Amino acid sequence: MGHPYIPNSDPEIRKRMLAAVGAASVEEFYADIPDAIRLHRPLDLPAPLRSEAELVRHMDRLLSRNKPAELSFLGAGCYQHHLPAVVEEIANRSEFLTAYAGEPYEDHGRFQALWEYQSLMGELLELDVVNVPTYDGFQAAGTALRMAGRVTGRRRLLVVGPVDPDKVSKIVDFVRPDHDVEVLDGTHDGWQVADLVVGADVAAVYIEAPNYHGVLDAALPTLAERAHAVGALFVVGCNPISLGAVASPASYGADIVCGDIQPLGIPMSFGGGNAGFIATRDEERLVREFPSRLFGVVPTVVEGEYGFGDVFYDRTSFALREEGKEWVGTASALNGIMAGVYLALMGPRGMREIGETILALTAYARERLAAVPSVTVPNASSVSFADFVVRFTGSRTAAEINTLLLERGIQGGKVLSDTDALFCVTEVHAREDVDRLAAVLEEIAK
Amino acid sequence: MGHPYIPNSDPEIRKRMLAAVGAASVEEFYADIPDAIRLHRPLDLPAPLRSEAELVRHMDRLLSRNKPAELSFLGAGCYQHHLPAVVEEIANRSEFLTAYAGEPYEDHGRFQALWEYQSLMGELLELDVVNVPTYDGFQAAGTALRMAGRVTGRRRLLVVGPVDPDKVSKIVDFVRPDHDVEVLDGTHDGWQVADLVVGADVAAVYIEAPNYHGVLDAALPTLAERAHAVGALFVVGCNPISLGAVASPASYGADIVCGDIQPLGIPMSFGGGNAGFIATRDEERLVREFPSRLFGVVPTVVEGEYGFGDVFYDRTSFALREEGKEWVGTASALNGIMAGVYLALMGPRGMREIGETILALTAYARERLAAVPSVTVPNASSVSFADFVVRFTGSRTAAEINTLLLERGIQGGKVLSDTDALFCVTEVHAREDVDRLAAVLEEIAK
Amino acid sequence: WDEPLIFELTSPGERGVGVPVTDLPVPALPAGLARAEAPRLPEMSQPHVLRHYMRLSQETLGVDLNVDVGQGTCTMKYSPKVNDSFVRDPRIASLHPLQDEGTVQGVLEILYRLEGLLKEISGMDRVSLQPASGSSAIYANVSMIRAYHASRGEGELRDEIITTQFSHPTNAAAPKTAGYRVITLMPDADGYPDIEALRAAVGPRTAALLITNPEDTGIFNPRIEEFVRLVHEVGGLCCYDQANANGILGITRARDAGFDLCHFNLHKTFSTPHMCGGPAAGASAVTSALEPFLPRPTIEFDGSRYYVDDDRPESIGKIRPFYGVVSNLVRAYAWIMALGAQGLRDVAETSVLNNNYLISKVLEIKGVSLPYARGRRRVEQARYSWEKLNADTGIHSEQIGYRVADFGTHYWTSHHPYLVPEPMTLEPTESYSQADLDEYARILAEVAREAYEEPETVRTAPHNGPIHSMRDASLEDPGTWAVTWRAYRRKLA
Amino acid sequence: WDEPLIFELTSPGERGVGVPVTDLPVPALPAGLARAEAPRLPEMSQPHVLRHYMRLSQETLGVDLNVDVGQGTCTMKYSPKVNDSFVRDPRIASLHPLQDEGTVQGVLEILYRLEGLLKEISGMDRVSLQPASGSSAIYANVSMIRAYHASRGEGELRDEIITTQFSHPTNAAAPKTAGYRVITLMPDADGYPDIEALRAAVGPRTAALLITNPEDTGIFNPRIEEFVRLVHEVGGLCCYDQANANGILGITRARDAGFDLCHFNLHKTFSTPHMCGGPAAGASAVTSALEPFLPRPTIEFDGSRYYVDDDRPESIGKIRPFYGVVSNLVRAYAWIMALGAQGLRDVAETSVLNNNYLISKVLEIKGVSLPYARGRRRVEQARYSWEKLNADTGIHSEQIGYRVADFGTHYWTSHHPYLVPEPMTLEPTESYSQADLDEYARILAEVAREAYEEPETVRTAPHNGPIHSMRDASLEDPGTWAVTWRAYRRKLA
Repeated sequence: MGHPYIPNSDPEIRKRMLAAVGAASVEEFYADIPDAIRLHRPLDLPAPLRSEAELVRHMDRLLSRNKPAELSFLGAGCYQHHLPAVVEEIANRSEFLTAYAGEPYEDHGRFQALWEYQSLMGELLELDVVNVPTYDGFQAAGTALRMAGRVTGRRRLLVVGPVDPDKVSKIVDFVRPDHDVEVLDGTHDGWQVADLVVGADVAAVYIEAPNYHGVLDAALPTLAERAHAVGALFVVGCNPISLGAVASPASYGADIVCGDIQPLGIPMSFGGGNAGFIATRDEERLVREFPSRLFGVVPTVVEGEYGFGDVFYDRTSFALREEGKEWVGTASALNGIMAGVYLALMGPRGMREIGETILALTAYARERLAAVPSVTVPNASSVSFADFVVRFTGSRTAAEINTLLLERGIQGGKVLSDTDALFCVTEVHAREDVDRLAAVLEEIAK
Repeated sequence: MGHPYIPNSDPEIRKRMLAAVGAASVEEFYADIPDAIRLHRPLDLPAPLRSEAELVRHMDRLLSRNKPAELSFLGAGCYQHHLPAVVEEIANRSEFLTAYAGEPYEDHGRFQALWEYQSLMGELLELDVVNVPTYDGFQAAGTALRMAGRVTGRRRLLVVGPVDPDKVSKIVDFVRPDHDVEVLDGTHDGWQVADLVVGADVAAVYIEAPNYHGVLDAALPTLAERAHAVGALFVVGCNPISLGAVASPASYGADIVCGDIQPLGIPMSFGGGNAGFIATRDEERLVREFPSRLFGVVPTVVEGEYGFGDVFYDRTSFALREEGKEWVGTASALNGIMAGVYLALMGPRGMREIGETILALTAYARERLAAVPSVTVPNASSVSFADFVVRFTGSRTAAEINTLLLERGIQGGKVLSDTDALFCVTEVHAREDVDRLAAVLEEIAK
Repeated sequence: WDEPLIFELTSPGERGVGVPVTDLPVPALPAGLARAEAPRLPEMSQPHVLRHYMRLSQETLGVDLNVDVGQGTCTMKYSPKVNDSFVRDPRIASLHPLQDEGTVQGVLEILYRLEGLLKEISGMDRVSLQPASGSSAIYANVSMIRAYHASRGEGELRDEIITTQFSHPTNAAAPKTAGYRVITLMPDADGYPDIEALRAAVGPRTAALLITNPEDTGIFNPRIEEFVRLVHEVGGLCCYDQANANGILGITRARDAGFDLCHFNLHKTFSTPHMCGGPAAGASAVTSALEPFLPRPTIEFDGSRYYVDDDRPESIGKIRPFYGVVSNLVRAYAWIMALGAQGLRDVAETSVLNNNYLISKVLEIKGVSLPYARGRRRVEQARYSWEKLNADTGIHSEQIGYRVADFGTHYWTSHHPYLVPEPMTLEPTESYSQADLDEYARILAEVAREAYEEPETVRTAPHNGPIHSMRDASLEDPGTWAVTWRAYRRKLA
Repeated sequence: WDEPLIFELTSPGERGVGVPVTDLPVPALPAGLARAEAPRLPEMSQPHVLRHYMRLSQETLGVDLNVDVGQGTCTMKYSPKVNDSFVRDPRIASLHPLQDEGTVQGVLEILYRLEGLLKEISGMDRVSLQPASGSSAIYANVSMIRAYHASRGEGELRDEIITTQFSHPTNAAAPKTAGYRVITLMPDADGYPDIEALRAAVGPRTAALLITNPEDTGIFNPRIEEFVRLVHEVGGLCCYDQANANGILGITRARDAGFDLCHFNLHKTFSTPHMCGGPAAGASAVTSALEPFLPRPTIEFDGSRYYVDDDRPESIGKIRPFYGVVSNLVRAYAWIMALGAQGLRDVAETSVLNNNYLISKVLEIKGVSLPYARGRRRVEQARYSWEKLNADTGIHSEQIGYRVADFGTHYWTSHHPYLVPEPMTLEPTESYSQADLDEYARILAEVAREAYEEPETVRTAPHNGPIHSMRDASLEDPGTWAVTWRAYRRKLA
């Protein structure tokens, strides 16, 4: 009897098919594999869970040891947002879930959905070129900077912090062969973005809006001017869910905008939901440096009908192998479709409302927590979006505070140091949730 | 701004449409509703949860007060079985979920899926006519008995117990205008099915296999003969998931077979998953008494192509209003499609295996519990399927035992009386689950 | 897709899902009770079963895919996807109805609160959520009417139930099934229920009036209060079929017009999806005079805990196992909570606006008319007639329907009672936009044009469907009808 | 469907979902940082957004719907639906990666156990599950190779990476991106990687060999041990691209052939769905010599508790945020657990049986051939050539592909490297039955017949698709390409 996943695994069926191809046994097909490298024993794996019921039972036992937080203030690159049910519904459509790399004719729907994603992001970002999603925001930043390097032919990259140290690690590993990275971070030494001097050897200045600590730096437009003054590109990482209320980086001069679309309707999945975007103006010098696929709209032979295909396919490693820009392959297309559905559902008004709601709630949370004894909130004069730093000035460390919070049913922010933690609020939080956090901190932050 | 569910609820859009129809306001459309019966105030309902995030939060708060049992021995008409993921996938397909009563041409898939359900059930039941599902097993029993009454023109119905008292209540209410129901139940008085005498005024004998207490009565074939001897119909309610291992009622003489398909891959949903089937041989006198829709296969003008439509439509109340048999309307079609997918997945081998697994596990459970002090298992000499009665002979009542079980993480069976409870095991239980129950009962059944 | 029948896909040796097998001994069954031969189900691997049903699903036209205004009388509206998520949650889907009450407080609270919402929406005093559908709710109402009169010693006497011809068929069929004599009032010349006929019909034998309002013509009976009064005067009860409540939510209520009982179809008015024809969900609402007879159990609240009250000696008993179609009750609750009072009123007003807008568009089409109540507005649906087009071209409404399907939408051709010639019933509800309605009217206009200019195109439709014209007659003949593959192989293969 | 672009569906005043709004004050943003104008997204009600994407989904051909053997090189197999259910469970979907370790023991255990399974399947000592895809895993492997040589003071010296022409493109592109000089070995006359070319290429500058085996031709390199030996002899590392591992699971392992690193595509071999082109998931497996350089963090077990080890000073750092594409890791784990050792071997054997069966069927078709390694069996895929058919009829492989789509299936026309003329690559995997393969071969045979007998039918394909032939040239011209609606309106509207 066959395995449910393998139609032809029944011995009788296999016998019949072997006869049809004139083979005595499957061993014949492996004739090219030398005996010396054959595995002459069964793999040492756990006994299979052959019935679906047993598999579910096994998995349920494992999953029961995971506890999604009831009230959590974690962000730091992976955000809790409400996930509209329609996004889930579309993402779970068997056709989208199991399609791969079909051609524009039989996969017209997939091409259209991804082109529409590009277009919807284009409206949000106010840019004409947006890629089919790359792996994640880390990769998007790394690729955006290499693109800038290829455009300018320069070696030096300035990364203006605070930026997630993990992201810096990825960037440094990724750009290493072509670039030296200088990270400027005023978190501890009082250095200000407005102080930055950009040298003429700089390929690109990278900064985030909001930055890793949630701050929307007032010097962003100034920085764009300084970069442009020396012919460097201005590369901005941003959180796309802020852009209904916050200005698009393109509007203050960004040449390349990148980031992560996970906030746009994609589940956190223990950090598995991230996916990256890169966007530029529609200039050939920029477009030709994209390693990713870019879908374009094409008229067909029938008036008023749209087809879709790859723009400038010959840039890619599919066409050119090592002469392509970086590489292209399976990336994060479905996350792009999901983000597209999300933006279509939200519309202009929804994006504005959610941006404003988060801005307002972040401001409230910072104010409310700053009022707790033994708690301060750095960057008090700046505006923050979602993430913000909380400093514990009492005798308990940030890690100890988190443990005490957890005992009270609250998952605290990401611990940054003994004193600091990165908290985050979004539209899933009600004002009462912040009040509850503040009340508990009043009790435990000592 | 409109509500997300109501495209035309935006005031500007409404103004535009009112203009197009030449109406000053929507009040014009209500001109036929007298002022005296108009509601001159807003409905007194809770404030709406206008954002999906708030709705989810509200519902989550309610749902968090439900706790699916970790280990439960409840059955009694609603059964826990493993639900294959493919069944869920198909049931959740937007097309099937939101289709209704389209015509055979544009809803070809729906007609085919339901005809295939009828056919797959037909193979299981060994009968040629199976209806599009009716509401539930209660309704199926009521309708089957009225069908038998219409066929025979007789008034008396014998219901041979034990039958779920709730089902008896439904049957009695439903057949009241045409039939007198006599319930014969040997549970307490030692009366045996084999003792039954069927009079010549009897329209039908109704019995279940397995019965409410899980017993497969050895006298079933004998009873069929006695009913037939006086021209009565033999109507059998059965649990379809038993039929890979247990004989089909048709094979021992049933004229009408009915029951509930909830065990075939349909979630319990707090008792919302029930759906009924009725099946007969392909005899016109039986077919014309079905009130339900019966889909049939039809050749089209193209050779080898199948179409589907209603068999003998003019029987129904759609066609004949009060002259139809009972009534027809929205019933439980999607549950039928789900049961069809379930049977297709299980195949002949899966159905036999699950039947045997449950028979074996029920026998084991009865034996294991009978060995616990202060516990006995009635009907010891009979074979049971899934359900079985457990009797507590110590000082604690069945209800008290259940409370103690619950404290230990086990949901006990349905309490039937001070001493008796109806327990149930299926393929979702492992032998160790039964052992755990026995061990706990050893501790608490005193 | 040209998808074969599932039995044609069998491949011996394949299987679709593994089942837990046990090494415990299988007990021997009594003589004749062991299955001799395994059921002849197809043998298919899991991806093959999936592919088959995936393709069938794509050959099915759900509300989510088309402008579904042609299922007139059926109130096809958008079922919010978020509500499905609650139902699929194991905290609903995996609950057993007999679990300890302490472990199901959430679902009991939802049922209790939903009853409260429907009480306010109907004005009634109690609501049972147990009926499986609208028809089942009508039957429950008739059972309660029977029990009510019996409790007053008039059970034998009152053996007649009055309904109107344009009321839904179950208003005639259910009382008949319950043993009543059914008196049907024909519409007057304007299509309104005939009050003179009612005067003639009422009397000491009248158990109740069962009436739909607005009827499927979209016409609201303006004399409804008088109807109720006439029946009450002879001691009968009045029972309101509110399957067409969508256009009057928050506008007028069953209680305000004096009814004693009413029912809602939660799968119509309250948005639960239609699922290819159920499971649906019904609600029976009654005044306190009828409360003792409600199906048992009821859900009650003692101020701190929700509980089940099954001790109701005058109850008509069970209508459905356990508590009704709980999944749909959860959906209906969530839908009402997302809308509130203003939202429900928006639903009503938008659906009548959409209907009257569509009427104005459809009546521009050659060959179509709107019989009865000329010059009056409709509420939320309208029954049109292609009588003129038929007279001019010989094309029937049913054929137009087949052709409409070629354009990716459809209309239903069951228009009981068959009083309006060449009928077409459209009910746009609140779920469709102006552009949707324009598109639908455009399709009808195009098909009407074809009927006049190239009638063969319509006559030979469908052209774009998965199958071609069927030879229907075989379904009426016992020698050829085939309800199952077994029968098909025997008779036709 | 003839579904418009989403921007054409806008209806001002509609909205798709409500958002929580707050009465808290919105802070003023710095100059230039407030959005001046709302983004010009479409305004659509919820049912309209849903309908649009539903229709697009039906215009997409997933594995679940067709006999998907034509995506050669991509190992299209059945992704069990039950595995999706684990991923959608909030106990995976709603976990934040920075939650307290005590609250995520289950997922950490799954990751730990999956690493263990892949260690046994590859024979390697450690596995990182962080790479987002196969290409990302190759890049991680190259990064580790770089770090390894650097740690031995040979970072500058070893600046060459060798690969073969039939290895996947990323085996060339990723080392190039990492700063290496790439040497590509061309196949010998029989299509096997040329060992003489390798001998000529290796030397003190050799950092590593990156090689796919079997290659996309379906040919297994029988001298693979010697390849590894030659590279090891000069101090280079050997890195195995196991994207085509499906046919050799349990048959031979990377470690057994002497490799130092390898990677798997979990979305190919281990069944996670392809999702229109990702998210995928990759796994990088290494011997203990490379372990210090693995991406951080690793998941460890102290005998009672699973924990995250981020203190890895020699690590190449992060490849992806957090822990990789966890949802796919969960799916891959469940898939392996459902199969076990025997099941994986069944996968391998069935997929090679299916492939060789399909070869025998396809080679019966006029005009097709199977270049290279004549008379040898293939492993799990085969690259065919329509060269003769093209010579006879002028029809190209790409056109055949368009026509095949009219029959409800397809094949991919990207066959890098473009060495085989008029290529077609088929990979049937274990998910298809004999009947499926027969059907696919029948479709190819029919299209080949058309190419010979009625070539216009093929040349003008597709005929049954949602759209007609596109004018492709506009995509190569900066003046007409339009990556977004903004660009389209500006350039083409």
